[in-house]
Amino acid sequence: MIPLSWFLILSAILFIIGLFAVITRKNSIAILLGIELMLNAANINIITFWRYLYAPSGNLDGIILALMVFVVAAAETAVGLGLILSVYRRRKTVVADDLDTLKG
Amino acid sequence: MLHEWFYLVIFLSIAFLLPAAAILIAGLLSPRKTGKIKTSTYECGIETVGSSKIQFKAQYYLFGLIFLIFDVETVLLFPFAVAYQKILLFGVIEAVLFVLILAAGLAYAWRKGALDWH
Amino acid sequence: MTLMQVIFLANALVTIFAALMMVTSRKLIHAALWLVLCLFGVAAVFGMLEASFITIVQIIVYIGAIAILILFAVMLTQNAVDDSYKGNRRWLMTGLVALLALGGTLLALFTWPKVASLSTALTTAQLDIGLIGQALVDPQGYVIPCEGSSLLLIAALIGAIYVGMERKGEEK
Amino acid sequence: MSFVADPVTFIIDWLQRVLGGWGLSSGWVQFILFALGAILLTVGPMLLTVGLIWVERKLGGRFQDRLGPNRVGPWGVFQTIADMLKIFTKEYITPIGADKVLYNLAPILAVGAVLGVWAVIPLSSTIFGTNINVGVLYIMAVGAIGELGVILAGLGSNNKYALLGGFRAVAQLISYEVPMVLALLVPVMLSGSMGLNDIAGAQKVAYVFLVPAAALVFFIAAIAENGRAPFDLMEADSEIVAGFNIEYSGLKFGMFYVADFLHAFTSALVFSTIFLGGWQGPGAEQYPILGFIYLMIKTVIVYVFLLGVRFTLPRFRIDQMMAVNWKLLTPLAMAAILVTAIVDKLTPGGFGLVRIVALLVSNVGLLLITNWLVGAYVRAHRARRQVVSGPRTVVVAPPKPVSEAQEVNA
Repeated sequence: MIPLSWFLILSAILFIIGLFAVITRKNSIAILLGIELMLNAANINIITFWRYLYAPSGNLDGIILALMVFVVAAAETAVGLGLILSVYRRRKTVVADDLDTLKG
Repeated sequence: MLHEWFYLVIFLSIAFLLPAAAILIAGLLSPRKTGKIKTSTYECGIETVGSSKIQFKAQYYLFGLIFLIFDVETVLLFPFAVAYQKILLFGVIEAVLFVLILAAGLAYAWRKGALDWH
Repeated sequence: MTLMQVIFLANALVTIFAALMMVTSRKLIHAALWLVLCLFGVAAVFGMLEASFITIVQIIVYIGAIAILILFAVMLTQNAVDDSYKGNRRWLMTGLVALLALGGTLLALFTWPKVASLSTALTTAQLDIGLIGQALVDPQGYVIPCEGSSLLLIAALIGAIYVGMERKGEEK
Repeated sequence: MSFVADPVTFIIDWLQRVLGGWGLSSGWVQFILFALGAILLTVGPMLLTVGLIWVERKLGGRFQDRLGPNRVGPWGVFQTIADMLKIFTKEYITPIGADKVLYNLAPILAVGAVLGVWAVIPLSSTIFGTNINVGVLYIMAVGAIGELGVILAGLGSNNKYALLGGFRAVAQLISYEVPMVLALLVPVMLSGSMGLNDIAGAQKVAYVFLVPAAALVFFIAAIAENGRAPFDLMEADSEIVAGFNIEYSGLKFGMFYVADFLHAFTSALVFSTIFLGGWQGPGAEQYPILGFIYLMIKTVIVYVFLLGVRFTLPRFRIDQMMAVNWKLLTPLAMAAILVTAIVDKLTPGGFGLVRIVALLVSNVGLLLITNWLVGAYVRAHRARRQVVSGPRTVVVAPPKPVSEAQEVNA
């Protein structure tokens, strides 16, 4: 069977790629894509630990936590895209750097 | 448990390869005489007007959003539906509360006019 | 190197390649579609972990709803300038930080004793979705997160509609 | 099990013995059997579609008082085969600037998604693709992949109308997926499992008679999900030329065509599996081949009814279609869940008369209330519009001298 560490390495790599996307991309929708990737990596970790350590004893914490991650990701994408669209409607730009009116 | 999913992997790969193979075979059988006029984008025979990028109205986003929220809600309701026979009336009331809260969300969207297609 | 491990490695390679392409692709539509491929890979990982409900939920929620919403948003804002990561001068420095973070995580990973444990087979009784349903509704179980998530969903719905709808007085 | 009663399981056991005899390891035998079953369950529907296209065109003719195809072969039976051969040799015209990957991936996803549904349908009590315990959700997931195919077609073909048509089609598809998924909750509640085998097996009394409200919502949503009849905005000629498949030619266009027709039959199959009891019928347990025949009879009935709806009803405007979905079907589906959940919990278990009557009465009552509410809403809506466009009394002003007339025009 597949040892536990392989899943953790995969989720670590995916998380880092998501982090890389969030930092380097200028377009705010691309930043949202990076956040989605990071959430997915976290989800892999949750389900891996549930399956290897808690599933045989019938404990369901991991599955419920993964479902909550889905709910939070859906809500976050919905509101995030709503904000991006309303900013685009008023400022005609989606680039994150242009939104610096609060800067002193 | 795994061999059922293994069957699905085989099934889906064949289900996607079948049309791909058909298209490839048709590609070999069909002639290939491309021309400048022939491959120009089709717009009822007249020249294309303006760039292919057009401005969409915000309602596409609104419908996608409401679909997303109700999709997540339904997915959370499915485990409850599976366990329905073994749950007492108290559990059913909780699920009814879950559905009613989101019905209130739909009522808000209806009231705000987010459900109309302008 | 059993069959499962070969499948896992192949799937992991596809997922990581899709994630990398997502970060580096110039057009935003391609980035979104590479994300969809990456989500399929993650769904396959869940399948290998025998969490069948989470696999299906991942495909329905992420690929069926979130990816389509992202594609809608990309189309709504496509007249804005297409950005590229190369122009961004922070590119090299963040790359280094990312690699350092990755190295740190992997190092911490291998010094942890429980990591090398292998999985035990699950009985079909344990895989029944009804258990999740009962847990979600059972007061001793997870009723708070379940009802809480419905409140979170309605808050997100109302907030996003309020923000997303065009005001009457706005210029088109 | 004798050959007559259950041919497929007989063949499977025979094959297992033969392949085992050749000294293959059990893993390989399993793999070969899976591959064989999968090939049968994909090539079969593709060939079935050839017959479906002919049936649909012939029945369409009958419904609209004309003959339908009758030139090629007796009653035009080989018409579809002639069409197939023609379309196989048509040239692929790829528009300039089209995104090669997306453009070519779209038809494959569209057909693959429809074929994917056949993996979980229980054809009889012993013959089925696979019995995963999330069958109903799997059908929804495969539907989502189909929508992705539509979006790729719109995005890939670099054509303004394809883009607009693609996104309108997807807006319709995702809107109608909400009531469809909500309506599917009800049979899962009654049967206590998401696997289609268990749902079909648990229906001693077909769920159509227990929960007609959910069945109606699912049927309407399935028609709309398929882009047919009153909801066919996708390739409505009057709306946007040909919707998202404008730029496609040759077999790629043929694939969208195949996906469309196969999706109609598959929706009928899913409806009869979930709501009409699938292979249930007198003697279906002893002779599984009988179960297969029952399933096909029920599916053909639902399919003909689906075609009847297609060839008689006029097309919805897009805002009416969205209004029907969000303001009628989704609330009705939610109400159906609530009513069934509460009524089923209050009545004693099993298929006793009390439970059946209670569920039936509550659902029919729900449908009547909805009918009344829709009537009230339409009357109120029409009354409001009546005031605006009522006959205005035109006051004929006496002929004014010229100076005053200019002032009026200023």
